[in-house]
Amino acid sequence: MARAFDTGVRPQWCPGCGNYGVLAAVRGALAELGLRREEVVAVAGIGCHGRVTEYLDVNAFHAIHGRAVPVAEGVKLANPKLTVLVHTGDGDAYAIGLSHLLHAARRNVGIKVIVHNNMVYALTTGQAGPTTPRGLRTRSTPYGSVEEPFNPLLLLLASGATFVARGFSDDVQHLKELVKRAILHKGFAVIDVLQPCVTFYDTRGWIRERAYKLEDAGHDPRDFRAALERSLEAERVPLGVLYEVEKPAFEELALSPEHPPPALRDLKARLPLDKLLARFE
Amino acid sequence: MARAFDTGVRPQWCPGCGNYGVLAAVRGALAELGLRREEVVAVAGIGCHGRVTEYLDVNAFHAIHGRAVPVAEGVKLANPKLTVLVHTGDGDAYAIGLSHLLHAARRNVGIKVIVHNNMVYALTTGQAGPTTPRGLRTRSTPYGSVEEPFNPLLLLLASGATFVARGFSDDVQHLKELVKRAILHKGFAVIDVLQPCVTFYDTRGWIRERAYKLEDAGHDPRDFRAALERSLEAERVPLGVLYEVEKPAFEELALSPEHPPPALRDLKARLPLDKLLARFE
Amino acid sequence: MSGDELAILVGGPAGSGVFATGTIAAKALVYHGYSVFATNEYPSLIRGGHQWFLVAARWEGSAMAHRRRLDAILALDERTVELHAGRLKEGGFVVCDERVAARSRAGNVVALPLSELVEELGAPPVAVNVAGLAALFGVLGGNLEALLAAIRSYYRGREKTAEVNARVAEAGYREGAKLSGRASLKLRYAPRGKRLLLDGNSAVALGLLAGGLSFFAAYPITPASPILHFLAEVQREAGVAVVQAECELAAVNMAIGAAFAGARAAVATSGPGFSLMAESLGEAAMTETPLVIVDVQRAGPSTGLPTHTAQGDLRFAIHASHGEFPRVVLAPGDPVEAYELACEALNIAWRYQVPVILLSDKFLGESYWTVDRLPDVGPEEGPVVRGRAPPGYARYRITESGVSPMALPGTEGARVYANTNEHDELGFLTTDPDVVKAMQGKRWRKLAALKEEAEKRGVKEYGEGRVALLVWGSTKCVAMEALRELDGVKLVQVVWLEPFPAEAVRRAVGERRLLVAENNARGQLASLVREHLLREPDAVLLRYDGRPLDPEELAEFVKANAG
Amino acid sequence: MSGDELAILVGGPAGSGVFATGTIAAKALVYHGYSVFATNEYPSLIRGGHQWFLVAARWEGSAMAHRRRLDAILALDERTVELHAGRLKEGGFVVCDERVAARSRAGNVVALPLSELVEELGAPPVAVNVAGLAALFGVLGGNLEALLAAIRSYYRGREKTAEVNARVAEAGYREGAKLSGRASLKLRYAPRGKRLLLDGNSAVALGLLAGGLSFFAAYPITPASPILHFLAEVQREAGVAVVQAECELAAVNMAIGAAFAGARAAVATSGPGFSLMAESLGEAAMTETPLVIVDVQRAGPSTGLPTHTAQGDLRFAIHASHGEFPRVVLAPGDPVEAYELACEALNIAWRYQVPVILLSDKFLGESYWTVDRLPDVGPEEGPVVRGRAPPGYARYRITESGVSPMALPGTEGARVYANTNEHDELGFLTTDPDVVKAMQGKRWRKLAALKEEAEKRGVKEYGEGRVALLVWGSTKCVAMEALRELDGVKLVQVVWLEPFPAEAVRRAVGERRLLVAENNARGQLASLVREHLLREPDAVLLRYDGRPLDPEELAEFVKANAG
Ligand SMILES: Cc1ncc(C[n+]2csc(CCOP(=O)(O)OP(=O)(O)O)c2C)c(N)n1
Ligand SMILES: Cc1ncc(C[n+]2csc(CCOP(=O)(O)OP(=O)(O)O)c2C)c(N)n1
Ligand code: SF4
Ligand code: SF4
Ligand SMILES: [Mg+2]
Ligand SMILES: [Mg+2]
Repeated sequence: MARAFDTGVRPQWCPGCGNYGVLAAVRGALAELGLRREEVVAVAGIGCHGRVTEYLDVNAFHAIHGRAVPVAEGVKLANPKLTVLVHTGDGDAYAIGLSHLLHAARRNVGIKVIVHNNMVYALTTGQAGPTTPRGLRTRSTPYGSVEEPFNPLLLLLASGATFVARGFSDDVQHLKELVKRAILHKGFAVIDVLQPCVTFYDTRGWIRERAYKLEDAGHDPRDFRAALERSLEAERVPLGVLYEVEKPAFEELALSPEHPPPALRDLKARLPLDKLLARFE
Repeated sequence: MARAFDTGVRPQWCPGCGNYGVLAAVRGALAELGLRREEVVAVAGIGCHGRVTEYLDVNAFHAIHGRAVPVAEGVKLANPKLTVLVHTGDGDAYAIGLSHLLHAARRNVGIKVIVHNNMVYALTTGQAGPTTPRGLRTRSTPYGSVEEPFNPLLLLLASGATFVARGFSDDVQHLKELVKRAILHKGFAVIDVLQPCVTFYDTRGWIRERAYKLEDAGHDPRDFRAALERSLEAERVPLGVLYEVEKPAFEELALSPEHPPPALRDLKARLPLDKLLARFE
Repeated sequence: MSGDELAILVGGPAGSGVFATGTIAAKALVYHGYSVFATNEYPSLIRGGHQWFLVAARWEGSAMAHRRRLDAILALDERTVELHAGRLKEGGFVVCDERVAARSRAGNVVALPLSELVEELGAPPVAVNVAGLAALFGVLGGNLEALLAAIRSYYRGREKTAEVNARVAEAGYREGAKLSGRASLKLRYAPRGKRLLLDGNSAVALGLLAGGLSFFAAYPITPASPILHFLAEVQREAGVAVVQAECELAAVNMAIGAAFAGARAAVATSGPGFSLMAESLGEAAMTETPLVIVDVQRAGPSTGLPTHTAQGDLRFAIHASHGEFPRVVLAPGDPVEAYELACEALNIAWRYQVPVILLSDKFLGESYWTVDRLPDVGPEEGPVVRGRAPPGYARYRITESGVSPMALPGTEGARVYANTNEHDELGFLTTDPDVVKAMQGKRWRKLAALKEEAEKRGVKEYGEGRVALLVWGSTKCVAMEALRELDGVKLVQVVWLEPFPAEAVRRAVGERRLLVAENNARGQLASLVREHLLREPDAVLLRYDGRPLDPEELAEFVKANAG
Repeated sequence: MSGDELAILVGGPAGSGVFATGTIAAKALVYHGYSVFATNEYPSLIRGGHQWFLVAARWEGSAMAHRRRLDAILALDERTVELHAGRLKEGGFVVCDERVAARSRAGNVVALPLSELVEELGAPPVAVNVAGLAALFGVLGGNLEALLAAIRSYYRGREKTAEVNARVAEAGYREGAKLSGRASLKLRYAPRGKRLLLDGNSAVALGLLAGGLSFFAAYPITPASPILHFLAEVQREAGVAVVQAECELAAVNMAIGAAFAGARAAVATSGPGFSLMAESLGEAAMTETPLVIVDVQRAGPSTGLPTHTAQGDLRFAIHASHGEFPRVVLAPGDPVEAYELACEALNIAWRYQVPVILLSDKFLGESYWTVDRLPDVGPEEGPVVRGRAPPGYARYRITESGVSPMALPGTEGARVYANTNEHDELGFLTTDPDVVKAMQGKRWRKLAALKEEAEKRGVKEYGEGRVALLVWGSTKCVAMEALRELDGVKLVQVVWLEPFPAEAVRRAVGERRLLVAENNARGQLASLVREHLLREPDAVLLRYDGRPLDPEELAEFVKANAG
């Protein structure tokens, strides 16, 4: 597994960065699911997280900031056979790209979104973001942030997402299992991964002290209200699948079953032009 | 009250349109609060709802589609003395402008957002939108919509909004009271107004059958979990204030108290340039 | 004037069926054997506000655009009489219900008991419009069967409505026929077989389908929404995935993702949506993902006049997005070109892996022309790799043409890596100045080939004369119509706007006086002439009040500036 | 060469303090009495990847840009030696730690026990950089006090760090001084009083403040974020509201709302963010809301090279947004102009109620220049109505100048109604063609006055000669530096790019040969020359690999094309 899904490019994250753990977990998950690199597409946003596409040896699209989700939706709708991962950050997904994320969740498009949530804008050298806690001093908030952060789990649950989980980059094994479950889930899945940025906002200790596993706590991920409760916990940090429900995926509903998916259409197939033109006669 | 806040322009909505009720409620609320047109700004999005600025006699900014909320945030931050209303639609607020709405809620900027939620894109002649129920046939969904709609109340509660209410354009008196409460609330307030579009999706009967008042049901708007519960009701339609909590408004926290607000600064006040330049010496 | 040429206007408030009536009139005239042009104007309102639909028909040759003068008006309210009666020719007349007539003061009004008649037949009050239209056809001595066929065609799938309206039409026609002496012209009738009455938006949609469109994403916007509506309607027959996105940023990024995965993808929007797509245009270009963006221009700036026409986005289309990259901007001038170029746009996008912008406008998109036959065009796949990739496959292989074979995700042996960061041949991020230059060079080499295509096919010439009239987009139709009144004028239409076919334009114009006419305020084509031909046009006619140029004003302009 | 001119490079991996060391070196040289220019290059990575900082100093005259050849290198790793040692002049040398030296093969290396020394002093290992810099100053015979002052200035507010570094510097300096024989030049020392070392980004921020900035919104983006950081830092002293928005669309719309309410508002971004603002640019224009957008250009297209420089957004800035409206595009060429024009941008925006785009770039924004004094500029309010409005006040009153007095919400007697729909004088929506034309006319009339200003102040001329070298933006500095090696060249800088001062450029260039140099691939200024002067430049030098032009290559280009 060590060398699986490795492009051979040496990762250039800071030593200790949580992104290493996320990368390892995803590689492990893909390997354990027996996926081949050809059948996987990773779409990444812009940020330290986005570098994943340089290292993870699957097909990849390094998109512009905030638009990884709609790009991934397009990929999935064009060819539903592909496993489509999104690597995005708290800035990428919860600030500039928030609307896309929530709409994809609502539609239940079968993409798997991994949010590298380091609670800070890292690549741009450390500004506050939508999950930065109140009071944190950053380059854009030298007097301490005065904004209330989002509760991304609650927001995602509220959006209609059919699979909502939280991972921690420190616990690679656990995160790997979450990624596997997300991939196996039909429809939209999102994992908010606590991914400490050791350079701009090191939350490792804080999280380690408070983290616990939902599996160990007897949480039933089919229970939406229980999931809401877990997402509201302030003192402890639940890890695991908060919520999972099976519903038809958007690609099943939106694509016509009589035709091959858009990416696999035969261009030589004749268009029924006469029929289409009848209405203009 | 009848002629208060009237520009004199005759509204051009379809006969029976819910927008008439919203307009009447807002006029009534402003009048009963004793506000003068000069101290109020209405910012509107693009849609049938957006026409409000033609009829409501207060200062107004008819913005581009989806951006009424940030424009309003700018107005409020520049001059917190102004009462700032946003008139937006389900497409304007929950589709193209969703991210702005939720971020404004999170920040608790003291703007009052009135969503004319007719569950359809009306001005563009009837397409499905983010609150259109599954199965509805529209010009963009001739085979019936296959998307799950948002639950906007749940989403707004999840965003951190400090005041979340629902109104119904049919019940002008009740809506008027909600608008008054929203204006009196410190910080961000949002009212999702059920505003039937009689031309493209007439929901009047459906809502009338199911609506009830939260005030009559013993609901405690200070109870966040109770608010979540109410937002999840599927069979009945709660009207009233779901949730209200007092927190400092963003404009109180973000603006420096030693200076007049941005819009009221005296341009002749001298900039401490020497002090600012010291760091470059 | 014996029925060889005519212009009819239907007017009334939004919601009174002006659009339906006008379309039926247009169809009926096609069935008579006329060449028909039809256009309309409506406010950005669902109810209220004045709305009109104009049908111009010609027995010989093609009806290409509207005319100022009218032969007949069907007035569904007094406002229509007020606003348009002044445009009637000698002998022209207004048809309307008695109640409308009672409140109007115009002369030459044919007042008929239309609402009474509708009531008697038990039809809904709105059917007054069809009653009036039928009466108008009666006065003009038209063919009732052709009119009924048009009604049935318009209400296809709604048989009940069709029959009610047919009954109303028969009654209305009888009423009108009693007064046929009033008309100074008589409709001709000699059907010419199957012909289409096609609007520019449908033509674009059909052209995209002909080009192999398999994925379409859009966000509703006037006047581009009809493309979405049409494609949504035919999605099953045509096998195209149609997604309504949450905004234009989502729509275009979905299309980019779909194209990356191998779908022939396009989006359609109007100015405000196109503005929102600016960043993603560069994303498509940098990742070399084939993409077609249709911009059905409307009058700006900003929200502007959402239901009115303009050609104001040309320079923006050429320069949109930060940084620099090759792109193609095409502008069809009529529905046949719209069909052809929409198909071609997809082919170019896939042949060169560049974004292609198709500039239409409200006037082209929502007007109708008689079309005998659509050209025989179809999809070319371009350099796509499926199945198994050659060893050492690199998505951004540096090639002489600048185009690199494009493997689709799923291709055995290929890691397809698209990157908006500057990248090397494999797609990996780079900042190495030599690699950057090589990649820029690779991308720019496509422009050379594109320029050649533009020079070859980017300019069309019509007629001959001492004066050259240069136009682009839908102004072509207005110019064709104006040309009937002009001698010694050569019409030159620029179809490829970027890369600009400077040599072809120079050749076409030669030493002639150069006149330019555009539907915008700054003279954007004129500015391209300056930039690329280093020549100042001799005169420029601009119109920017949301209305298309009139053939009449264009003819006057040409006459006044023929030198 | 006796210390009149020198160029030093500090290089190392990201995270090793290259930026700090370089800035200290630059400051120290200013304190010596030199005119200094400093610039840097870094990858879009927080750790890893090579990074360098170059300081060029000149005793007489001004250091305006980088030079290819170096006098000394401070190498914090082997990579630095590998990449840059080839650029050393005869007698130039590399200073580095013994461990680095042991792994390098370059000649002329001054290997010192820097890390040992740092360890002995109990300083953190990263302090090797300051030790090395001090050693370098020692070798060059610099003034230790000046160096220590620079260290203390850099670490102001962090006194502990400052003291540790000062101690390290003293020790390093002593080590270096022992080897002062190695250097073929000796630093001069004669302090010239208080001078600033100013980067373009700070200059823009200060200029905005000087222009009365009271509201600033931004979304972080390289290389524009420093403007946000600086304004956030000084928000309380300067009394400016600073908001980090959720994206650029939000930022620009907040600024528009704030300006509508009466705040002097601006946003700053780079290409990708500017692309996202395209639609809102038209919103500001249509509502006639004063707005300043700063675009600190970086190398595109798309994500491109986020930490590298380019002048690739010029045409985009001129044409961004659908539809047409007057706007102003200004491009400063150095920090003094950046300060002046940022202030002026706000004044123009408020004088004419138009959007103003200020085009900076990574090279200007993140390089440093010695500045003696900032020009005395300040805010002008423009036609703003406060307190009480005159009777019959109309926000969009049609005036001769096209500018209408702007009442702020809250003004007694005024209903201020801004509308992105086309509107009448009161702001109410209209589609009436006459009103539309009148409003377009009103807006365009502003352009006439703006054009006059552009012609008067939009072009700067330096030197005299048979050849004209035309540049815009930061290329000016490179050209000034190149000019030292050239005779008979007149430098012409276009500062106002839109409206384009065609007559002023024509006059400045006259009959001279016309050479154009730009930091982009398509020659965008050259295309403006074609469009507005109907003249083909005689030669164009373009660079588009993410690096600024070198003075040397520019000088060669001019010599080769002087004709
Ligand atoms: C349109 C646009 N705006 C801004 C940027 C600059 N930018 C790059 S990464 C980033 C934020 C990254 O934050 P996050 O998504 O949390 O990623 P992280 O670096 O923390 O992994 C920003 C603002 C950009 N590339 N594009
Ligand atoms: C950027 C942009 N995209 C699309 C449009 C077209 N448009 C105008 S109104 C509207 C939707 C309106 O829906 P909603 O907000 O629900 O308003 P309603 O008409 O129902 O009140 C759209 C898509 C636009 N004006 N701008
Ligand atoms: S800056 Fe933070 S997120 Fe980025 S690589 Fe370093 S530790 Fe990781
Ligand atoms: S279309 Fe619907 S929302 Fe618009 S005015 Fe008519 S009823 Fe109201
Ligand atoms: Mg982050
Ligand atoms: Mg709606």
